[in-house]
Amino acid sequence: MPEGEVVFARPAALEDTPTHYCPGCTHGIIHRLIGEVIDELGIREITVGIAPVGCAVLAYHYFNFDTVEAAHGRAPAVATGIKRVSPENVVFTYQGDGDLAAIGTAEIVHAANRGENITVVFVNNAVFGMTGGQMAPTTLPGQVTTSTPTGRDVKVDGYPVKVAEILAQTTGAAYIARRTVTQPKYVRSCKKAIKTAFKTQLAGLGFALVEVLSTCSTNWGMSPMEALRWLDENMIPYYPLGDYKVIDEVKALP
Amino acid sequence: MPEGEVVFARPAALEDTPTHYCPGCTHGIIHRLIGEVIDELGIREITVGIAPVGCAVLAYHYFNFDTVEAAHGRAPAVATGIKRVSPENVVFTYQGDGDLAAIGTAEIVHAANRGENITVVFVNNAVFGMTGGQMAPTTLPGQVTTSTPTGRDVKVDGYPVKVAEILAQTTGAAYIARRTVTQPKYVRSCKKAIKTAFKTQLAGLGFALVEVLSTCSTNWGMSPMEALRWLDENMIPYYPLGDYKVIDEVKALP
Amino acid sequence: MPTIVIDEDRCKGCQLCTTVCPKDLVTMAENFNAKGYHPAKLEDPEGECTGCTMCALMCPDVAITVYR
Amino acid sequence: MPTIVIDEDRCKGCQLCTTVCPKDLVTMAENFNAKGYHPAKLEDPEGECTGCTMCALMCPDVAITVYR
Amino acid sequence: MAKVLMKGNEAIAEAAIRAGCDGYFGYPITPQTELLEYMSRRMPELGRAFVQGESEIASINMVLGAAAAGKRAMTSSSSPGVSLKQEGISFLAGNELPAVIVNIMRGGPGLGNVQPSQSDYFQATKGGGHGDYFPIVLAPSTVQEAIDFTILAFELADKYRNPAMILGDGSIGQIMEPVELPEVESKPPDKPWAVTGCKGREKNIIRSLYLLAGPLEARNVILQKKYREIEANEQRHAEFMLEGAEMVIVAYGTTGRVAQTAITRARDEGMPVGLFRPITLYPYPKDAISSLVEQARVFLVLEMSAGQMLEDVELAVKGTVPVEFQGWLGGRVPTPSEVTQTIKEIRTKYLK
Amino acid sequence: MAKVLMKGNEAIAEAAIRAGCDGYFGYPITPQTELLEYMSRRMPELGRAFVQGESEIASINMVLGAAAAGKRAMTSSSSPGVSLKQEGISFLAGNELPAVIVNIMRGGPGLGNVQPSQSDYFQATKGGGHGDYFPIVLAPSTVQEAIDFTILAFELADKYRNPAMILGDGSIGQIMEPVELPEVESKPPDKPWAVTGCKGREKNIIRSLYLLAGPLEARNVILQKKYREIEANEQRHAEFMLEGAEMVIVAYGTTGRVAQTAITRARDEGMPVGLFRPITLYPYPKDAISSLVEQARVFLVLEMSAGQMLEDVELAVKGTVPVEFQGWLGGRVPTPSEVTQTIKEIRTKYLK
Amino acid sequence: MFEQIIISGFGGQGALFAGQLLTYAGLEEDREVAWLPSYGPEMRGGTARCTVTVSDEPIGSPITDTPSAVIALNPPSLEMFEPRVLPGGLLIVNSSIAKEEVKRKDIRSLRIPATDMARDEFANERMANMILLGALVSMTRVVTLDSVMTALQKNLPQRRHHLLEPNRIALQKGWDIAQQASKD
Amino acid sequence: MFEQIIISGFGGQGALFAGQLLTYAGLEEDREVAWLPSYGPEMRGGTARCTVTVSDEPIGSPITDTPSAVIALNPPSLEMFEPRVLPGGLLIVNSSIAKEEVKRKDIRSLRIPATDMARDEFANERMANMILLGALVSMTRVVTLDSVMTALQKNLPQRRHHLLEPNRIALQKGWDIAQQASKD
Ligand SMILES: Cc1ncc(C[n+]2csc(CCOP(=O)(O)OP(=O)(O)O)c2C)c(N)n1
Ligand SMILES: Cc1ncc(C[n+]2csc(CCOP(=O)(O)OP(=O)(O)O)c2C)c(N)n1
Ligand code: SF4
Ligand code: SF4
Ligand code: SF4
Ligand code: SF4
Ligand code: SF4
Ligand code: SF4
Ligand SMILES: [Mg+2]
Ligand SMILES: [Mg+2]
Repeated sequence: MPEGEVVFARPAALEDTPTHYCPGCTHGIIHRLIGEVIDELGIREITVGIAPVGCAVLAYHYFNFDTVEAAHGRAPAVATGIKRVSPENVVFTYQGDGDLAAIGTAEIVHAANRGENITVVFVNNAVFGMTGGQMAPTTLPGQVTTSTPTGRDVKVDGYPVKVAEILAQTTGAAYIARRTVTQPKYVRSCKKAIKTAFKTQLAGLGFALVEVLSTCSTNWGMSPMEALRWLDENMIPYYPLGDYKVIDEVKALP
Repeated sequence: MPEGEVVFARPAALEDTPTHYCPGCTHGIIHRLIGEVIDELGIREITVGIAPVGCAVLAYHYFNFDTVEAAHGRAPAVATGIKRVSPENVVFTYQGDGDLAAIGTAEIVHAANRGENITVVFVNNAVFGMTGGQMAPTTLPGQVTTSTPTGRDVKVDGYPVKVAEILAQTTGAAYIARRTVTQPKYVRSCKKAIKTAFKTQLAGLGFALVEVLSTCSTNWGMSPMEALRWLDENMIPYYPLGDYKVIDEVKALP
Repeated sequence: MPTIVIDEDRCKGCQLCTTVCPKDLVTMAENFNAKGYHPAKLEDPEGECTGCTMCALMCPDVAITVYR
Repeated sequence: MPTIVIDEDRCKGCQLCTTVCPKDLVTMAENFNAKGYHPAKLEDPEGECTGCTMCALMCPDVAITVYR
Repeated sequence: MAKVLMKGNEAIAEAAIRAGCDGYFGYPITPQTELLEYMSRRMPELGRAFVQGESEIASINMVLGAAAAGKRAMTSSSSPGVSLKQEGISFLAGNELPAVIVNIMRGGPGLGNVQPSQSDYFQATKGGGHGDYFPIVLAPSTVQEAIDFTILAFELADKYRNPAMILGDGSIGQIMEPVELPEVESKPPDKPWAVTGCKGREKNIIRSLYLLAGPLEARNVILQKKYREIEANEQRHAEFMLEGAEMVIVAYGTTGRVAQTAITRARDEGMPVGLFRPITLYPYPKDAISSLVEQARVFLVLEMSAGQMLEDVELAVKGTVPVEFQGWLGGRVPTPSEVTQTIKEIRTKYLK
Repeated sequence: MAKVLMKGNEAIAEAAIRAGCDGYFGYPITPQTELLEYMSRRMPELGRAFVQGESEIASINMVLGAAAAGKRAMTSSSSPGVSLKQEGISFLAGNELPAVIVNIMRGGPGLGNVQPSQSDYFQATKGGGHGDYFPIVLAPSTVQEAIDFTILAFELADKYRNPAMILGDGSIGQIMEPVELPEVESKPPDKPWAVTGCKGREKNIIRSLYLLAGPLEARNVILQKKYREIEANEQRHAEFMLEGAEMVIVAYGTTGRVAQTAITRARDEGMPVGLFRPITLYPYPKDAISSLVEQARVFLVLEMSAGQMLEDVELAVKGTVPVEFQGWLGGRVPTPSEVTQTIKEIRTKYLK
Repeated sequence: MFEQIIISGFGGQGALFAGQLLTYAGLEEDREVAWLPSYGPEMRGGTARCTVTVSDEPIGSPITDTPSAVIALNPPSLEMFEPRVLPGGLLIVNSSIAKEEVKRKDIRSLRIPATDMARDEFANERMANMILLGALVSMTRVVTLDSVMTALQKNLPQRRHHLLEPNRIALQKGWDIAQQASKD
Repeated sequence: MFEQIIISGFGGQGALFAGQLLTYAGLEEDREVAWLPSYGPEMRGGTARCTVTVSDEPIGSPITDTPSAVIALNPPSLEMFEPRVLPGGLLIVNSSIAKEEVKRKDIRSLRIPATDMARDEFANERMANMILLGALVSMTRVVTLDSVMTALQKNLPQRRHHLLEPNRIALQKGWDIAQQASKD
């Protein structure tokens, strides 16, 4: 082992278990950021995570704290149930774009609208990863997927859903932001946003969501490096990074 | 029978059947407007209506054209199924706020987002009328209902959902407007909006929705006249009347 | 001469037609109709009705026919 | 002296760590690891690594530990 | 204690509160809505959780969350709404989470009507959701039983870590009857498996996913063992005038009480007829029915359905004695006279 | 015609297309997704409707719309997704709308896994939704049957104005086998009840709401009459080596084909065993089973479940002959050797 | 005894309260009782209705198609329930609003202009239900008037206690009218 | 005959295609065949795997826990399937990547550095699957090499026909190596 101080290592909130994710899948980075934030806030022992149905379905193997697996799309309802009977716990959901923006549309809209005091990490990779790369609500116009073999035709298949923009319209939302993890600077900014989203809950300020643009090199049919670039060049223009709603109390958070 | 020309009478698209609605329920006015618009556009024989689950569940008795009754909240999906296999038909849904904005959230958001070429008449009376006056997603802050006995507490029960505003965010929507029918001038304007919404479909321009603020004197615990006034004074400020999205092609409609 | 006809048995006595008449010609009858409601009635001895349709526009039960 | 340690058997050979190193110290090895991937490796004969954590930030598999 | 008049729906709500229900999550639907309305008033007063979910699906998944957190949780609905909860109920069973679900049945299929019905028996007892599981199902026939069984449902759910269902018909929900409200002693057991934050222990995971066939098989073996245990321990039924009965009427819920009136009249006329009224629909009280085969010369199954529980009776009777059936469809509640009429016909056919 | 290799899921899709499916509406779920993917490619090419719904619930209700419009419509999913469709299926049945639903079953309950399973039998055949209704249920055991039964499902659905279901397991969906693709002759019947615009006729209404008990009862009487007719006309099964079989194995789908291998081996060893393979699970081929009671000294039911079809066999056999059961849980597919082993044990127990 | 009584009118006419009062009165007499309101879509159009069962044996179905007695507070109720009353049963009609004559001859009936009387004598149209209930109790003897009075005392919400006396008088009034009519 | 063969590797190594080819070859010979891919979460981590059944009787279960032969294209596949091969069965390992020795003594096994050979001899690592398949066919005789060649001809997509010849050579190469090994 080298000398010197360890300045970067696995956070305690993350198990030392290899993930089942494909090489280069940025789900892994996002998991790590959550782990780091939970460590830094010292809330590992009071946190309850909700794993989605999607590639992150096994997240409970990787997170080192209590976890519940929700049915596809229902994580916000499960989180609501927990938080309402156990407000002393920190409750967050981790959801993909199929999970959150297709089948789970009603649940996320109403959790936001109720101002449910939970945190949502929303991983937008523009496809249904787990089931093999079908069109997601967030698939880009023209994007080829296994269920849009000639590319998403917005006139027939609908338009990519802008989750952050729509949820920012709900009165109950306290903090809504969009980030990505394709470059170190983005990773840092994403972590900060996730931290703010957890702090929002800790301060009892209501619903917080961070949409994270993520890659799926396997289903995009690219190398992991190409996938990063494709995301930067194609997804960010359509899904601009930034803060979509930050209520004053969140701005004032230390 | 008096002499002179009949300048106002039951439209042919409306059956000569007494409705089951409570005295003064503005569902009746909205039904009539739809009938008038369908008559004026001459589309009675190609129209298929979708009745919701809600007080308007029996709408198929009153409309004089083909109708399907949908499960609670699913009218937009049923309409999608019909329109996709029979694009030559004019397809519209008639839905209450419980139906459309609670259980049917996912269906309406995605129908709008797909730019489904259908018309939606959305009757917002700020309660679940049919089941006896429980809180709807659109219930106003502080409003007493049978499931918010001390008034809707936005911190616990969530905020009133602004459907027109949220759906206007979807790219697929062509025409989104909010109207009411509490005064003759509003009735006229509402009819115009409904007509525009049908014309939008006839021109193949995509999803059109008119939100109509409506009364429920029975469940609001008021006389019909008081209900009209309560709506004007309380609902309109929260749900401003107006056009929320009108794409250029709709503006250009004759 | 413009006037309106109220289908008394269709009327549910909701009064929505009454306040909108610019000439104040529509009021509620004392009697009950077959359904047990006090129906609306036109009182227009002077023939003031202009057939403006205001009252009919507000009727949820399409109980009013307007002639002009 | 700042450096990094790559857990070779944890590495999935995705290359995400390679392009972000300001000193270009991380490359892919020729050999296969136990999983059958070419793992990433640090080539830092001059001790240029600043421990800036850029590489580690990008690693989806937390295969990189940084020392400073 | 003095009796008070209470509506079935409200009585169930009050009973749940007394059983220590920590969270109620529901969505309005006739003829069940008063239960939700009662909860909306009382739960916040007691500092407990009440949420009117955006749908039945959201509600059952909120229940799942609250149950996972180790709390006593409940939802209620009626037929179409309960169909929507089937995925969630399967998840509760797969996750081994205790929770109480109330179905105040109405006429079906489809939108049907809001009149009393018993046509969700199959759905409730055979598992309307996917996979091999059974909710415990209790069928009250009076408002008093609705109270008692609601409390029992919470206890059994906790005991077996399994969802439990109150299966009532619209009449049970809407009727107002004199009842006594008990003080409840039972405390929920410790729930070391609950997700409450991992302070001072290993992390807990609540899940039903087992990727490989082997582990999921193992999991199912555990579940099946539990179901055999429930079947061995928890069969419950009530009897009425069974002594010397050569004709055994099998009926539950409101149909059971209608039958009771008819049987009283029939006995007055000297007909040897009695009532077997299942209380648990799962586990079905098949052992008791099987043993009645000695005495009964004919079984008559009565249901407000086209014949669903009928199959369970036939499975228990195994062809040894004829099983006759009369059903009422579409939300129609039988009258005692109709039942009396049938009793006479069956007697003519078999007991002469 | 030359045989081609086709995957079960894709074969069902192609068969539906040949049967004149006008609209497909679905949502991805393993192990069924290739069906949707195939449709996403082919339907638009043919100018027909393909929509990837936002959920299983939206999809089944889109099917309801397309069926109401008089078109042949279809959806497909797997266990948890099919649980979500139960309300919609009840509505289809209540509305008397023809449509085809495919369930490629996976391990349950809850999220379970994506391995082949048969544990949604109860849900499919007894009505997982609310109210008294039955979908017609067909169980293919090979890819060829998946093709043939899909076509049949469209025809039966139209004939009876009732939803029809293909109930396959993950293995049927995923396996690639040689098949022949038939040209389909059948045309959908006239549908004067469909909502197509009321030009030149009275308006049509598609609904399942009948507010009063009387009319809903009348409606249900019609439905029940139809179900009796289906039960009389449409029971289907296949037989294998039943001649002289004293042990009758009852198994469907993939379990049926595994049993077939085992039976061939057992017969080689001189054991008098044969296979009764139900093709329609509703209507259950109970008449044929009942008549086997003459010949069989024991029945052996095999399922990839804890014992669901078992009840239908017991109901048909009525206690006259012993009924044994072996089940595989959690997505485990039996091997022929396991079945052979069981055959031997049962023989020792009953046929010596 | 096994009586099933339907009380039906518009919302606001007090049909449900009258029914509950009858139910509580039955409870006072230690009988088996059940009260079942109309619910669901039936309620649209401003209808309010309930079925009260009072019996000596445990109550089977609390629902009936053939009530032994009916109070029809408005025209639709008269129209709906006249044909359904058990032969030999009782039909009491609020003739202020429901103007049609009772056509059936195989039942007992009584028409009382209860809304008019309530307006004239109590300056409160809402007292009509009590007048009609008093008459029903008199003509059926399903419970004693005393039990109804006791039930009223116990169950009238505190904030309505100023109405106790008028209610009592109205009940008595109905009773007397029915007594009188039976003598005619 | 009843053979169940698993071919397993990373995505991109051509496990699924090799399996399909074997299946088509079986079809050429009019045998009962079935091909079952791995699917679902199994596929994450870049795994690709299929089970091929070739049989003389109708195929019962197309799934197996105990294959009669396995081609392991990468280390995880070797680790997963070595214990599962039927006693007396066959295990073929791509030793370029999967470096571990085969430990079992009750099965036949063959290690071929197929990725290296493919890179060196065809300048195309993706040819490794064909080498290994050739060896498998040689050692099991589940189908003839001719049938595989015919199936290749018929089923290689048009746009890949330039790869027909190299594929053939690779298959032959594998066959030869196995022949040689069996002589050793
Ligand atoms: C009710 C139900 N429907 C469908 C599925 C199948 N399914 C599993 S994951 C998934 C989509 C996953 O996509 P996403 O949420 O975007 O997550 P990702 O895998 O891309 O991270 C689907 C449709 C399921 N398990 N349950
Ligand atoms: C699945 C399902 N859930 C609930 C219900 C009960 N239900 C009927 S109408 C209704 C709400 C109606 O409210 P809204 O849509 O606002 O219509 P309104 O009656 O106010 O016009 C509900 C919850 C149902 N029929 N089906
Ligand atoms: S399929 Fe896509 S989202 Fe899933 S693990 Fe692989 S790269 Fe990540
Ligand atoms: S309950 Fe309300 S919405 Fe329904 S008919 Fe009456 S007034 Fe109209
Ligand atoms: S038509 Fe106009 S003027 Fe005539 S009665 Fe009506 S509102 Fe009055
Ligand atoms: S608006 Fe119509 S229903 Fe209302 S009082 Fe006037 S005429 Fe009668
Ligand atoms: S820590 Fe920084 S300098 Fe060192 S190897 Fe990593 S990226 Fe390069
Ligand atoms: S980012 Fe991590 S997993 Fe990827 S190559 Fe570098 S060390 Fe390996
Ligand atoms: Mg995704
Ligand atoms: Mg409403």
